Amino acid sequence: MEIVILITFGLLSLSMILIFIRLLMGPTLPDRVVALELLATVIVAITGTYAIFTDRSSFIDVAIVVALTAFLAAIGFARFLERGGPRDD
Amino acid sequence: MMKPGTIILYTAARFLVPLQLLFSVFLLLRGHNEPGGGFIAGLVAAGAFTLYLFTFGAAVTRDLMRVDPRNLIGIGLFIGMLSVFPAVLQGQPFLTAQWWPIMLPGGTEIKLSTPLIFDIGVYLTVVGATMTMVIALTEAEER
Amino acid sequence: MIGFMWNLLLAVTWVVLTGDVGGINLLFGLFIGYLVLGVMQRQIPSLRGYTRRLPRLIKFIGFFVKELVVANLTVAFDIITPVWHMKPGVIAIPLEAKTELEITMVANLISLTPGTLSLDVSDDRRVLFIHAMFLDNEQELRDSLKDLERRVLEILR
Amino acid sequence: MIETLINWIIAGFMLASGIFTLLAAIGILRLPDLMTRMHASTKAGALGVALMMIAAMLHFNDLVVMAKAMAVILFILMTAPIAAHAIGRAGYFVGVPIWVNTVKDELFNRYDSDTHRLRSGLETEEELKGMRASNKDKPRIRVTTKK
Amino acid sequence: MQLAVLVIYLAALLTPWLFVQHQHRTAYMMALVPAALTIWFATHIPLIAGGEILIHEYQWIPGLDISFTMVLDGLSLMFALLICGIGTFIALYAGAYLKGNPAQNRFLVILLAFMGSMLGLVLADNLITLFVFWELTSITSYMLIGFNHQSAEARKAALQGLIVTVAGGLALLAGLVMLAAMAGSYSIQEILGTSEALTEHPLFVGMLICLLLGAFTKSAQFPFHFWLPNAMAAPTPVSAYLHSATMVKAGIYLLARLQPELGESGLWTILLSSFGAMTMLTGAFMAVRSTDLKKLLAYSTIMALGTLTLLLGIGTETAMIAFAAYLLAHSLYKGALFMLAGIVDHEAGSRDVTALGGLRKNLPLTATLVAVAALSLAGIPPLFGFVAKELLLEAMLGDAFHSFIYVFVMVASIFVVTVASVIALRPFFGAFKAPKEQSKIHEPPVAMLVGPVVLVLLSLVAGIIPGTIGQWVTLPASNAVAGNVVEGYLALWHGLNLPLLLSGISIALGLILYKVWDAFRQRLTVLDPIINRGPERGYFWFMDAIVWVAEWQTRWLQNGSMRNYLRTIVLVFVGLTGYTLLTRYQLHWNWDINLYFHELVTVSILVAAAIAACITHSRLGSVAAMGAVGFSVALIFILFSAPDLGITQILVETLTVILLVLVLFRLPSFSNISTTRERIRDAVVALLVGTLIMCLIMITIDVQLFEPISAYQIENSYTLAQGRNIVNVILVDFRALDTLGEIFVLALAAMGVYAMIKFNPDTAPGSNHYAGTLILAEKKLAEKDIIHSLEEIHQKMLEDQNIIAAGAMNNRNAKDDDDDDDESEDANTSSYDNDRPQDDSANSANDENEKEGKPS
Amino acid sequence: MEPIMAIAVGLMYAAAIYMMLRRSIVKLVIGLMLLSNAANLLIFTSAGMTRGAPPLIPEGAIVPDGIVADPLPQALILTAIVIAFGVLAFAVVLIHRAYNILRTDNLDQMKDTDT
Amino acid sequence: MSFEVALPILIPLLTGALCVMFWRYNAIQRALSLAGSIALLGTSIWLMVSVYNQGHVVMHMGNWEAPFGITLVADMLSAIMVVLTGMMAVAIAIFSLSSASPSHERFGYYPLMQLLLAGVAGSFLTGDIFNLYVWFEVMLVASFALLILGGERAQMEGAVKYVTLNLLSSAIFLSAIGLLYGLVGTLNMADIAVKLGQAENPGLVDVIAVMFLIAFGIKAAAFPLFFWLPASYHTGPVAVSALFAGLLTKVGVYALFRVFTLIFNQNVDFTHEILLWMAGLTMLTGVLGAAAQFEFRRILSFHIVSQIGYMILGLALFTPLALIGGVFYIMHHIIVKTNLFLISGITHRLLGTYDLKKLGGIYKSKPFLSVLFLIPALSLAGIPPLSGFFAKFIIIRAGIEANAYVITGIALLVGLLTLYSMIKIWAEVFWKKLPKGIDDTALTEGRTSASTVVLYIPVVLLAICTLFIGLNGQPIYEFAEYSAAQLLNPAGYIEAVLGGSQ
Ligand code: NA
Ligand code: NA
Repeated sequence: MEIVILITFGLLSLSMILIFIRLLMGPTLPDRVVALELLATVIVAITGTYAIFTDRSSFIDVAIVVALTAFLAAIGFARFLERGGPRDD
Repeated sequence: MMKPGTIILYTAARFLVPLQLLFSVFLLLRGHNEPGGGFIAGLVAAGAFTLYLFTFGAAVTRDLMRVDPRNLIGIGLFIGMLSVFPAVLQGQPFLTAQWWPIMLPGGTEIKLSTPLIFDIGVYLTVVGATMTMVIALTEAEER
Repeated sequence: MIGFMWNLLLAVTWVVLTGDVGGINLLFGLFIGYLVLGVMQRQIPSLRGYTRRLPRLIKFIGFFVKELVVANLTVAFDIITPVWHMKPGVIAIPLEAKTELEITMVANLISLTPGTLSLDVSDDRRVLFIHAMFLDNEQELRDSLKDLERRVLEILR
Repeated sequence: MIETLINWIIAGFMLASGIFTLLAAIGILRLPDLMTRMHASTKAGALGVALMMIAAMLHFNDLVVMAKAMAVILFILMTAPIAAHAIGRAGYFVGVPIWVNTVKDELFNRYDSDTHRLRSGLETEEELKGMRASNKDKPRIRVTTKK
Repeated sequence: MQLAVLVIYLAALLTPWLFVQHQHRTAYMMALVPAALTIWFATHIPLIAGGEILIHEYQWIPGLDISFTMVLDGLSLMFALLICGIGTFIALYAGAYLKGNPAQNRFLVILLAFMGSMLGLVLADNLITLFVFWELTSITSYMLIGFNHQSAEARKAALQGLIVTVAGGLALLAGLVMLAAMAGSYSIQEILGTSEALTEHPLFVGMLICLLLGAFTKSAQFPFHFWLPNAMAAPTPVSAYLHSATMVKAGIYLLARLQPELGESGLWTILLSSFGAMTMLTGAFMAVRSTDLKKLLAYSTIMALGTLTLLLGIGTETAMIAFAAYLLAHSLYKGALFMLAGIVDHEAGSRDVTALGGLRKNLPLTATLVAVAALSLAGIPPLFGFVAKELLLEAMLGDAFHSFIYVFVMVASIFVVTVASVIALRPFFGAFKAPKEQSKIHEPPVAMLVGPVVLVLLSLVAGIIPGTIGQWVTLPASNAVAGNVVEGYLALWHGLNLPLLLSGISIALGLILYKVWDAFRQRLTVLDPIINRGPERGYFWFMDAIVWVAEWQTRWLQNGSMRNYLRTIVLVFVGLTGYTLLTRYQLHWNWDINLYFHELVTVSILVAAAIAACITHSRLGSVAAMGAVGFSVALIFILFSAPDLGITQILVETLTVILLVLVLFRLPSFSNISTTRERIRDAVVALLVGTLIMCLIMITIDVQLFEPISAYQIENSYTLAQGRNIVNVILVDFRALDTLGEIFVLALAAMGVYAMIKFNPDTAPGSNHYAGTLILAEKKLAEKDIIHSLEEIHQKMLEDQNIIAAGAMNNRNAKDDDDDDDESEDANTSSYDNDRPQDDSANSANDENEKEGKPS
Repeated sequence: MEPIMAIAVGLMYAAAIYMMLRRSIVKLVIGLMLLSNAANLLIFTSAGMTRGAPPLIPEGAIVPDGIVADPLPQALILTAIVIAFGVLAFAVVLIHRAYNILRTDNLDQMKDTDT
Repeated sequence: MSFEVALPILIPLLTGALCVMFWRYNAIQRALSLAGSIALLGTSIWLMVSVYNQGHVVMHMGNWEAPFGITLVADMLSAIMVVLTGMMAVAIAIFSLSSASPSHERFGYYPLMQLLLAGVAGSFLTGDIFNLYVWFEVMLVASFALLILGGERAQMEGAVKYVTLNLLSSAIFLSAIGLLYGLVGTLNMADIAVKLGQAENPGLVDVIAVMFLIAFGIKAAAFPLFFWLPASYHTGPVAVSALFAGLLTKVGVYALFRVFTLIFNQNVDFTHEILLWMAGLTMLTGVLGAAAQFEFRRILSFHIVSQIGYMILGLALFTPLALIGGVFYIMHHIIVKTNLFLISGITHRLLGTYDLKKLGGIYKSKPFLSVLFLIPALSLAGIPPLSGFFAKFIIIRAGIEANAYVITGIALLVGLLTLYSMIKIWAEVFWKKLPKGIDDTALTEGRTSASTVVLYIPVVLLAICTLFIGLNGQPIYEFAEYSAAQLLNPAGYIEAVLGGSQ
């Protein structure tokens, strides 16, 4: 079981790295925002894995909050774009 | 406010905001025992109102909140302060937690306590403070 | 909605009556309430069709999960293969959904289905613009989306 | 026995979750433009989380945890498309470049970048007239997409 | 005696009220106070002359050994009599002199305050109390010199006097503290009473120099004499009182007071003699080349002060007798002369002797008085000045060293005779010469004449009966200065001896010099360049240096560049902490690394995101990277058992990003203007901080000295605080006070933000002015420094991406005007100028210019 | 883990200081944000890091089972996060206002009150 | 139960909270602010009396015994500081009745002021190092908000620097707390003192001591960390400047006194040597900075820096007399400096500027104001018999008795330069003729308006305090002596806080 968990962690970590590369690369602001959004999603997944790993269900609570609120940043950025803020990407 | 016509966001906000608010109250009430508490709950609620703000604009959000967020700050701080003093009646130092178990009909016991009052104060202050800032900024921009 | 409220009310009554506040008991109360409502629904107009929606919902979830997995695999295949097979584009889908809730549900579910992404709804709410990854066979895609919409509306109406 | 089986199932869900998430990550890195990247992120990401939460449900085998995990799934499924919608829309309208091999753009000719209105194409003449009247000469930049 | 001082201060406080009703007559009423005190002190003469010492004890701050005890002995009595006696006449004089001047009441207040301070100074037994009064005389003197405060010249002179005397005063304070530390007491009586030999003490030299600096500056000894002539900017009563009779003698008083204790030391003798002689000579020389009556008198005062110091330096019993006599003589004739000079000035309209002449017809009494006083100044019998001068010359005839100085004394004596002749003869004899018409010049009111008359008479009487005066007044003072009963007496006639001969020679030579005075002065102009380079230049150099250093320091340190401030502080932090770490701690740590891949990835992303936030050229890219930083931090919290922290971090991060996005809407994009060198320099500074912090953490994780107190909280969280989330229990119960403060922080921040956004000085005009906010003039930036408007930046960006064709903006601008309120539709344009919030209207004018100036 | 964190936190401090030394006020604020994050992590690290043992008392128990992470630094960091949030929100709006009023984002042009 | 130790914090907090609640009603806020300030002064005096009788007054907040919860402790130093806070609160509250404009009031002037006081009082009374951080932040954010109130250009520029450099200080402070906790696992200062006393790594303790030194040095505006102060203090509303000038930097000084007498007293020859250098350079650079200025409040601001040097010098010399001097200096300086700023406010009211070159003629028209200026100004310059002289005298005496001649010499020189600055103000603002073209209607009009009279009340009261300390220094000296004795004997503090539990 532990090995599976570690593999999962590995996969998720790899995902984080790739997402992060996109975050850095851009090239446009929406690209970065999408990457950030996905990063939050991966964190939810990692939190879930971690809850299983440590057998502590309280970490699921963290996942709930992330799932419920992390997208706000994306909405904020979208709003910024739509209001026509200067994009220097 | 978003561009008019984004009914997807409108509807989503109308659904999500009550959900988030409900969840924030949940986080508030059980914070003493599980992850959560007044601050986290307050931020979640503030997030909810911010979503509403982004979707419908400042005026509508003010209407939704009913209380001016600046008043909310004052009320929150005041409630927070209220939890400081009851201990004095017992001759204990300030901030000593007071617990008042209340028996509900049916045998359930609800514990009202100064830490809970304090947490509620924290909650309201956080909501008030965050929304004061965000709404003010948005209004400055909307004008 | 009213149906669900009734169901919940019955469940809570059940909980109070039995005096056991556990989660299992609540679920059981919901179940019993559901059964009771199944009996009562013919008599009360506002409850009509309530119990029928549950099987539909379950069926829909099954359908949706299948779609989700299958389509995901399609996208996944394209992502991991070096050459792009996709033919992306933005298409307009006429909407049958009328209310805000319906439109939003449809749009969101379309977004969740791989290969399609709701971009916007026209100002008069008659057309949904979606970005699709695979426009090889446009008509087939339109049909499947209409099918999805139909299923959603079935649950909601 | 059953426990082992459940453990295998959990393991399967977890691995699947990891793989789907990784796919989303590869997708977001590899795919050529914003729209297609959002395809990858929204679905695969949501699916990854959902699978993981199912694994957690099975693992903890506890009603409260199940409810929480369900809530996570629900929230992710609700918020992901909304965020995608908002970003996608905004990205499209501010003219984020679109992949050269895009075959079709039905939105482009429906979108009046002068009036900033999105027509369905099904309006009657009267409606169109009314629209124009209400929005005459709004100054806007015409955004042309780079192909 | 405390009461005596207090009464004067009370009188000063009452003056403004009395003045409302009695105007200049208040001065006459006030003169009664010192007059009464003079009488009161005079009643003590027999007692003191009998060798008694009167001590009135009074506590002040016993913890600091400061007492208000006052002592009356021969020295202080003589001073007290002078202060109160001359003070009486000065008050009368001032009443008439400043009649009609609306500021007369203020003058009287300060004058009386000065009088009280001076009296306190000479009576105080405690070193610190003495110093208190010492400084008070400096301050009151400042106020008096600057009485004509609207003249820049007066202000400058006042400042000079103040700076010099206070600077000396501070040295004096140090000296007094050292003296007290050495002698073990702050009481002068006790210090004088101890048998301890202070000269052996290692601090002795330092102390002595400090004390002398104080005394020399106050008493205008060379090279600090320059302030005194400038102080003549003060009204004449002030010059007469402070700068001849009393205040300048404070330094002399102090030296005399300490003479019994310190006079033994060879250093004392050498320093006092040489500086005294130098001062004497300088004063005499400068006097002889002056033409202004008050300057003449001022320089001759310097000469007298030098003489007194010289006498103290000589330190023999004869010198002590001479000291007291000379001091009394000088006070009497100099006070009179100053008042008379004031009369001349007041009546004839000038103080320049070369501009005056033949006044004796209009001012016969004045002329007579001046003549008599000048005789005393010149040391001509039978005036008291002669007695004092004889004693002085006699005292000089001690040893070889003093014989050398004798030459100085002779030169000074000759010059003084010349000066006295100039004062007595020039304005009054010869052809009439004055700025005013002859008919308008007449004798002054009685009040102004009372003082000179009495003082001149006293000079005369004392000269005639020097023995009596000596017995009752000066010899007790000499006893006090010597510290024992001196053998000697005062007499007009000491027989034919060397002093008398020398006296005669000096008078003769002085008169000859008077004959050729004008030519002599002409010759002396050759020396002007040297004189101009005198010590006063040092003062100006010092003052300029302060301002120069101050400005240099401000340019260098407080130069307005926040980045410099930051860099300095950071470097100090690194330097000091790093130095401590390296020198006082043996660095050692173990690289016991135990971690999972996902943890490593998380940390790496954290660091990479932080670095990316730094190096990205895009603002929003930076913000997005900050988002990644926040999420990584949250993940670290989650992975290391802090779910509450994880949640909070994510929420806060989200809201922060939202705030940033809301705000960045308005801010310009990054411009890349740092040079590579700057960047490298800053990077090095930053890395130093990073390394330091890393070392610090490495050390603390390796060293855990004690069990954390949280063990108690973990144990009792549920049992005592009824909560299972220990972190929350700590927040709302164990450490609720922290949380209470924290919500107030949040509330305060929100209030601040609200005020910043909504409060706008333009919508509430005048409100800031009312509140006293510093309002700078609107700043005009150089054209090249103006950050171009956001729309330009935006357009440029769009152009770079070939999204819009260049020039599209112009069309837009043309149509901008009839934009209605539906701004929110603005999706892909930034019509910045139009939908800017109202509170920016402060700058709208600016923008208009900017827009107009832009080619379209 | 802690040594790696030490390096990471050190680098974050470096990044923060570097950003604060830039001319742009936006970068300044970003530097401040990095700094507050870094300080929180410093507390977290130097108090010792524990895996998988959140300081929660399970239902039914009166003390946590086994060793749990030190809750006190967590409470401190939570407080610090909130305070930093307030302060940084203020700072963010401050630079916004400062820019609006001064028309520059360049720190080197804000020297009027000093000279 | 010793409520008096918590009330000076809770009263302004409550007043502040109520003011926020009634933010729409200026009159209520005004009344609340005045009442709260008077109550603060009252309780602080109560506290002082208790401390005088009991030595230390302690309250374990939340009834958690000493190292586990947060303990509030008052020794004489704290009590003195709190009383001064109360005095300043009343003075500023009265001054504000006339000086605060309705728009400032509407935007939180009073609650910000009250919460600033709460932060200050909290810093003085807490016995917990992290709680000290929290109160610092309360104070800091309140001061941020007060500083920008008005939204002028100068305020924004000043605030950017003030905020940034203070946040840097907070970050260093917080880092030091984190490291300290990692080292000893406790936050209660008495407990820290006990445990560091047993620590085997004195070098490490020094490192952390230096970090605290720098963090507090920034707050206290010591050399070379003071830049934020002269850049910002003169930009805000004048009553705010006055309060800042009196109290804020003293909190940093207080923290230095507290930490370097209670906690870091093992390696005095190292830590206090650094303090000594810091003190000397602070005095010198501050006073030289002022010499170059021609703006009323900026001169005063630079002098704050310079005088901070004297206070730190008292700590650095670390003899009983020196500590007495430091405490005495703090007492004197708070009163005097606040008063000078208030007077600058009155002159601003009269002539509408702070620029010395544009001011003038006040001595002629307003002799009473001139006297009111001279009292604190000369006191600041250390002219006897005003409070500043005794403060300076004690320090100089301590310096000489400790054979620290160079630093004493600097202290004396700085005294001279301080006088120079004060005289510069006097000559330019009061003596000089009013320059042409300056509107002098407010200056020359015969009767003083009621609102201006209100401005005079606190100035007169503070001047009386200055005179009182000068003319009757013994009781004040005894307070300082009492507190110095306590500071030099940390065992008493530790015993009072930890009781039998150590
Ligand atoms: Na908290
Ligand atoms: Na440790």
